[in-house]
Amino acid sequence: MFTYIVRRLLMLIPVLFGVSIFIFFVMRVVPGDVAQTILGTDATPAALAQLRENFGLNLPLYQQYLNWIGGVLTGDFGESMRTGKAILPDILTRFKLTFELTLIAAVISWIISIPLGIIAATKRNSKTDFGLRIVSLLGVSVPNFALATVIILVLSLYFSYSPPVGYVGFFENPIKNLEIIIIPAIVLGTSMAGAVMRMTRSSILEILRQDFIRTIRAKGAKEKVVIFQHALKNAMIPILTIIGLQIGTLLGGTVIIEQIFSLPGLGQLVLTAITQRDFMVVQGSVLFIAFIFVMINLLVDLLYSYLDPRISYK
Amino acid sequence: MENNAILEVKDLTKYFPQKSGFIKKTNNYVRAVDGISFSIYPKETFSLVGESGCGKSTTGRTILRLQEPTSGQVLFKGTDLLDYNKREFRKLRKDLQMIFQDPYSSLNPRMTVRELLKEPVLTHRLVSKKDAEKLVQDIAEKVGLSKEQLNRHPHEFSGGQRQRISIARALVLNPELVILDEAVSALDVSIQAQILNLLMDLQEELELTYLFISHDLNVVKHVSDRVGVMYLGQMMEMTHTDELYDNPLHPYTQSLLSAIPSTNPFQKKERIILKGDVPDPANPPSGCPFRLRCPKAHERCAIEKPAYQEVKSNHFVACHLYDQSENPKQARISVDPTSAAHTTKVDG
Amino acid sequence: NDESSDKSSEGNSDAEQTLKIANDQEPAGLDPHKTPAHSSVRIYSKIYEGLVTFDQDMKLVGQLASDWEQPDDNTYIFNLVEGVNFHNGREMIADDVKYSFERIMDEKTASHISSYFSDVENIEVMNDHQIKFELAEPNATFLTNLTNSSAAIVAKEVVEENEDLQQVAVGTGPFVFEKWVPDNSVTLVKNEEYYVKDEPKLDRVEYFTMKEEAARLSAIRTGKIDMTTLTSKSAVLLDKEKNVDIKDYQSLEYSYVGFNVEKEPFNDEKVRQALSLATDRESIATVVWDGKATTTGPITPAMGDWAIEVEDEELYMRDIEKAKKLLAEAGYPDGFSTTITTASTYADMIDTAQLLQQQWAEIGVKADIKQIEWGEYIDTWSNTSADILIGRNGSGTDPDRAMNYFFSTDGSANVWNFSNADYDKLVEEGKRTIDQDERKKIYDEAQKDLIKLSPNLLLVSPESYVAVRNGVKGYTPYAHNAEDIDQTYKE
Amino acid sequence: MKSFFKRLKNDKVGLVGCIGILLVVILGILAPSIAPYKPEQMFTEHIMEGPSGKFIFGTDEFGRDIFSRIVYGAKVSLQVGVIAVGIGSIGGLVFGLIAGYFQGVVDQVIMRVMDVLFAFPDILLALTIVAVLGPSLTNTMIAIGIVFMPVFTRIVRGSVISVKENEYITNAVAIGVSPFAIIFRHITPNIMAPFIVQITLGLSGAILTEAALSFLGLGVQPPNPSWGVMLNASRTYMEFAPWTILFPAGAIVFTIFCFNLFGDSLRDILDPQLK
Amino acid sequence: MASLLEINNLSIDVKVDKETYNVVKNLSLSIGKKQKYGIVGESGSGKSLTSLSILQLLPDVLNVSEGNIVLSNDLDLTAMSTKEILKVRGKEISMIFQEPMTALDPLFTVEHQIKEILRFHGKYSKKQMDDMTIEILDKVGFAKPKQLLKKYPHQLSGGMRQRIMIAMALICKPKLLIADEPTTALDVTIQAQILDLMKQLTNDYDTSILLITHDLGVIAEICERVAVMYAGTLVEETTVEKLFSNPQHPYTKGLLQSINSLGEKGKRLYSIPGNVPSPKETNKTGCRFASRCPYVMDVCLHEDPPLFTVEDDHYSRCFLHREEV
Ligand SMILES: Nc1ncnc2c1ncn2[C@@H]1O[C@H](COP(=O)(O)OP(=O)(O)OP(=O)(O)O)[C@@H](O)[C@H]1O
Ligand SMILES: Nc1ncnc2c1ncn2[C@@H]1O[C@H](COP(=O)(O)OP(=O)(O)OP(=O)(O)O)[C@@H](O)[C@H]1O
Ligand SMILES: [Mg+2]
Ligand SMILES: [Mg+2]
Repeated sequence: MFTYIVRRLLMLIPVLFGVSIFIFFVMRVVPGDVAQTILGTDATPAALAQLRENFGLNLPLYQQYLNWIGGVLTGDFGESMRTGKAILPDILTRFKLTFELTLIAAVISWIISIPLGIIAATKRNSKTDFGLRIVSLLGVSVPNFALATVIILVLSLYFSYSPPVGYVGFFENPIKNLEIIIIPAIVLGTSMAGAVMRMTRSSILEILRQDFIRTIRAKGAKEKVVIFQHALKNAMIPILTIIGLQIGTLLGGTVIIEQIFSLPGLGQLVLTAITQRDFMVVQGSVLFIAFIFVMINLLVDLLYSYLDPRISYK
Repeated sequence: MENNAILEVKDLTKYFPQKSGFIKKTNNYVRAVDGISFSIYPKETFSLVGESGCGKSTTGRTILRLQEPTSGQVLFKGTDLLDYNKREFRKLRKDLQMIFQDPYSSLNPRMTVRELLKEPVLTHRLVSKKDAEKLVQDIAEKVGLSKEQLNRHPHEFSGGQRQRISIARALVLNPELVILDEAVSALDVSIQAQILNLLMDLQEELELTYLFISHDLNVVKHVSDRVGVMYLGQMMEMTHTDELYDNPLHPYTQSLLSAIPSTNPFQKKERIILKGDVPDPANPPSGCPFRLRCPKAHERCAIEKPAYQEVKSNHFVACHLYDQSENPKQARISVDPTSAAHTTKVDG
Repeated sequence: NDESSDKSSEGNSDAEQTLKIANDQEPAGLDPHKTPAHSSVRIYSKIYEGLVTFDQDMKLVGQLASDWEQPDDNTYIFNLVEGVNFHNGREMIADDVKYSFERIMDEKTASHISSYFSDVENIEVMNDHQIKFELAEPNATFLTNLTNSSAAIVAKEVVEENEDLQQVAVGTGPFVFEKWVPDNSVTLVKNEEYYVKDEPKLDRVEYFTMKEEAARLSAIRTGKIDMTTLTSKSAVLLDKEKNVDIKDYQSLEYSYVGFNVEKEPFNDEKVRQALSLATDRESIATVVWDGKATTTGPITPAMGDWAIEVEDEELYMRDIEKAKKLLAEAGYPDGFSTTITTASTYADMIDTAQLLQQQWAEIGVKADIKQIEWGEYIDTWSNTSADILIGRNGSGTDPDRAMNYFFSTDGSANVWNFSNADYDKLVEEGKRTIDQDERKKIYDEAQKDLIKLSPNLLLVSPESYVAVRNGVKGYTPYAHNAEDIDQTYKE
Repeated sequence: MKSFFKRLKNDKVGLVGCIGILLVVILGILAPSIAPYKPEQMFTEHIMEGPSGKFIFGTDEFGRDIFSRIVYGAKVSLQVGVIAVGIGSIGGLVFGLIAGYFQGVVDQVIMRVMDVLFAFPDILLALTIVAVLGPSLTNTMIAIGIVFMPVFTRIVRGSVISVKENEYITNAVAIGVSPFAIIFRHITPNIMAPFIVQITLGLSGAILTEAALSFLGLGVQPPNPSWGVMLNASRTYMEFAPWTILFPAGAIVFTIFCFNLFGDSLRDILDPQLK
Repeated sequence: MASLLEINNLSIDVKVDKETYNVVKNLSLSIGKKQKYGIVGESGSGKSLTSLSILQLLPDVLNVSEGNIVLSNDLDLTAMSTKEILKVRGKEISMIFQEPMTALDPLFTVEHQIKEILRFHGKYSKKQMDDMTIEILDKVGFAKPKQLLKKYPHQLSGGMRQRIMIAMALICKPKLLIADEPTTALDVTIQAQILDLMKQLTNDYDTSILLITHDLGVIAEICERVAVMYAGTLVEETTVEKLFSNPQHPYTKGLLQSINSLGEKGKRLYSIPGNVPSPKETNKTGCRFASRCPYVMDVCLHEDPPLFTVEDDHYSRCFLHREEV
């Protein structure tokens, strides 16, 4: 197992290397010109050319790549072409927010979805089940931007409330920070919950008819124990997969929610950088996000084997 | 005789890494099969008996490379099975079949019996798709499954019925060698009789060879030509069936035979109830694996592992009691007269 | 600290005056010489100052220059205000002015406004508080160009220390840069040593980036912010709100349809005119801008006298028959098929495109709409790779920009392949004519010419809206300086 | 197959879902005859009017009939959903099965490639694909499909890993069944439950992603309607013209709901133990 | 002997494709205190289902359509609420299942699965639980129980799993132990050990045993009374001695003949001709064994045979006895 982890971590090297090459060339394939985007309509061709030169965009591609990756290897992700801000520190600060948002949203979604999924499974085809399925489907099929907008609207119109403006980090002012985070987290949480609930319901159903469940019942276990200890744990693998995916996606940034709630997260960074063709920022953040994904996936794989002793990695 | 064996197992071992903790570091190995050798000759039935957990199933699985062996050789008609590549071996599987111990988990819950039985036929292209149906119905009838049951799924059957499906699934291929892992243990006597008859008929008809893994010594006695007795991953005794039942040498075999339940409620017999349990195969005892439970154990058993040797013609045993090497110590040991075992004569 | 900021957020603290402004865009960077983005300008224009500026009536007044004289058409001598300090405490002197303009004109800087000062031949420091600019030719735009926020005076040592000014800002303006939380807020604090008496009134200004209109709307409603820009649609919603005032003003922007005039069929003037005739500008104003927009020529009405009346322009009066006739004359009696390209980022552009598609269909022009993402749009714009492009421009503060810059053959923003020798001559003359009345005549004519030539169809100029909480006083937006908060305070 | 329909007929819930889907499909196909107006037709005198006899779902900011736009939009949205999810799920199924079954190097390679794909901002991926293949709705759907692939792959692989541990897989190996057949005959049917759930989840995801990509000009081009685009465009009008958002949202929810009902009963029907 | 468990007129129905079949029909039997009661019968005859119905563990598609099951003369198990039956399960009555491979939760250690029962049915200190667990594992024949505790089911052999099951069933010293083929997966030495253990248990804790098996040897070994089932019906019921010495029902006779023919290599074994009837066939009236019965008569095809008392304490469901009685 230990060697497995080491090997997986070593796999990071080719993966990140692949990502770096991929993203580097993608940025060159997609049409668009960072200089023009920055300088707008007023710039002379000379100024544009100069700016491109300043960014090193006139160098041969391999050279550009080597310059960039060389920097990355020494921990220097470069600076944003547009704002001149150092990229890595910016990514890390934003990641803190994104991470917090993800975590809270995930917890909210689990609190909602896993119990509901279980209830739906145990009351299969009853009215309760049906009702819960509708609710979960609403969660899945109502786009979260619509939900977010409705919440903002209702809160401001009927409760004269809107979340505080101006982001503060958790360690600066935890209360204000939570006040800022909580509504977007709820929105994200509910939309995640739908998927987790459905997955929970279906895999619990699958487990509940296994033979060993009967053994546990025969031992005199309360339904609670049967469900929460045994069925849930056994059903956890597909649930975990979906949770891992959701968390992975969220950690990559949630553009729309961040935008609606004016949160300085990773998603905003990447989106702006893409539309502005801020090559360096896009490259840096994609590399970073890829790193996070690989780590999340590793974690999920390790959790698989932690949950299921039959799964072991060599 | 050696060279015309259909299956020759040489020094087969299978160790399972044993893991502990969250990091699951391999800290030890379960010696499920620990260097056993035997041969099976065409058209014979060779039985493996032994305590639960002694490695019978693992032996069977390793022979078929359902688990890769740790070391050793498995020669099928003179060629080492381990030399085949995966594709070739898949073809060969038609001739090497196995019936699994557990009929509950070994059938795909989402296939109907018909699909389950058709699958091997079509996989090995025995007959055309059209003719497959007939073949399936034939075999189903032979194992006692009715036609309408073919459309059912495994969970709708009782344990015995499922076992019959498993048997049909293996036999439909007309294999040369069949490994039957507790194939009839789950069956009631009447069906068991029916299946055993079927197995014997098929053996005759198709010249099958069986490796019969069982702990039902009555059945073993009935079907086998030769029997090997395993204990803790090792072969303890091996000989012809009659010889074994009439003249068991190894104390373990003796206790096994004494434990056969009789079907006559009026005649309760004395038996050797062994103390203790099969030792942990991850930490086998020193010397003889059986010594901790052996009524006849002595000092030497703890120090030295008994050699597996032919003490009589075609009668192999691994016990210091029958050591024929010129170790003078051994001579002093004879059958313990206080032992509850009856009818054990030791001839030298 | 927390307490005081919380209080001020409710707007009832006498101790500290904090104005919270929400904007829809994140600043791109703070270097005035390098960043034209409006989202940046509104911030750095509070930190930096230039030599001259406009007053509310669009009259030139001094800022860092107390006054100036013009010994001849090509020479300007500025006297600098004395006792002005940069935010780092050093006094601002003529050397800084020279340095700043040299930086702008230095190719290496790649400044977007370097072309504004291409006529400048020499800058000479007379003494610490006097500086002379010598131009190669007379240039009527010189002074107005100086009012551009990007023509800011920066401190050399700050540039040298930080390589550029994107992340730092040390100017002479009323507010001092405090911090920038990316994608969230920029905070400025009062320049205690500001040389203009009693200004600014506010202690702090916080700019929040709130891209989502709904979020800005909700924040202004609940008073979490004091001021924000809004679209006309949201502005209507706030009419009922007691605590919020809506301030509107005619913007300097206008929407347009640009043609690649080298490509068939748009190389034919008649086709372009036909399309102009088929265009219902009123309806665009109504549908896209809720009626809060006026039809415009190349110079928007917000530029006051410079703009001509366009209502009576022949090509602005919708006439399907005439349009068809023109098309037929151009050889397209049955119309033609084409593609309208527009940026997906801006709803108004897409809406405009959809309306035009319907309107033009009436003369047989079948247009597909192709919306593209912003980065690609900019690329398409600069490479003229679309046949028809829909967009929005700012007409600047001097008519030269609107006329010369976008449409003369060498105009650096003329991406339309448009070239007309007479027109070129006219706008060049306009640039070189110092006399204002003379100049107006020239531009009147040029505008009429341009409308006739129709390299672009100029559509409408929308109004802009600022929503302001009641307690905010001393704030009036006007087109060329919509965010002037020097006099603003909170009750 | 016959018993499949028979069982579907018995499963009321699934039947409702199935009928709902058919309804939407028919709506999409027969749009020209069902919709009272052309989707791009503007009634400039009727801008932003609420539901009425003339416009049963009201009108949008151009005075276009929302009902007609929803009817026409059905086709685009369904297309996007089905094609994108089709690509994503089939790709994911194949790669997930291979990765989960063979494990080892193959698994590592496939999963790491998926990690790379997954780590890629979907917008960027879509932009790239459109840049390479040219802009069109189909290419956008391909892009969405590729974006979805890693998700399906992970889910499938996760289930395969646990299904693989079953004795019946060993049994099939012993029979000599080829890995290919084991994967398709034994493993695939046993991982259908999470897979079908993910498909139904993916459908709504795809319809909404199309809207997000339209935002970048990568989806359906105006004035053609799709539900996602309608929803997105009307977001700002929520307060004073709620019908502009309510009906497209309703259409999406309805469709997804029907797909889900159908998916659930499909899963149950495929499960012999629930007969 | 006072009866501990009484099954009265039990019928179990299964619904397949909207049709209802009777898989157990009008089964009655009574198990006395400290009694060791055996059920033998053809595979698929409903033995397991009968045992499952005692603790309300039948799968959803199956349900008790008739009859009741009474514990200690006053507790109607079939009528109990879910909450009430929980107290019976594992404590009063415990169960060993037929399928050792899938009957254990694959994700929990042996230790957890055993101790769990203790937690369900009482308050024990950690130490007590440890001791009890070790003790019971020792009793079911594990030499080094400590090492077993941390193992997962997949690491154990079939027999080992079965013994874990037995240990779980015995740890609470139940009044009745239902053992569904408890030793099928075990080798004879362990089987002997287990059977020994069961006997010991009935002595030590007054536990009754309901043993389901097809191994008549096992029945002969430990049971006092025995019921023979065929295709969902009870065909013969009596003491073990009488059954073996004087089998009455043609099916029982066939069974006994089958075992007695075991032994000689190569010799064909006796097996009852024909096959177990399919549910469809059993749904008709008439004796369910009729299709395979060597003594079949007309009446057997048209009428359900009642249970005849053949001699004292010996019952058989066959029309052959009608004339005799
Ligand atoms: N996959 C595995 N991982 C670790 N240990 C295993 C594995 N499979 C079997 N073992 C161990 O190997 C030993 C032999 O097991 P095997 O199943 O071969 O026994 P057996 O002789 O067939 O027993 P039984 O008669 O109970 O089926 C046991 O100790 C078991 O715990
Ligand atoms: N879930 C089910 N659905 C339909 N029929 C079932 C189901 N479970 C069992 N049956 C049927 O009920 C009958 C009795 O099954 P049961 O498991 O009680 O047999 P058994 O006597 O225990 O047999 P064995 O000795 O083989 O275990 C069988 O014919 C079987 O096919
Ligand atoms: Mg085994
Ligand atoms: Mg059974």
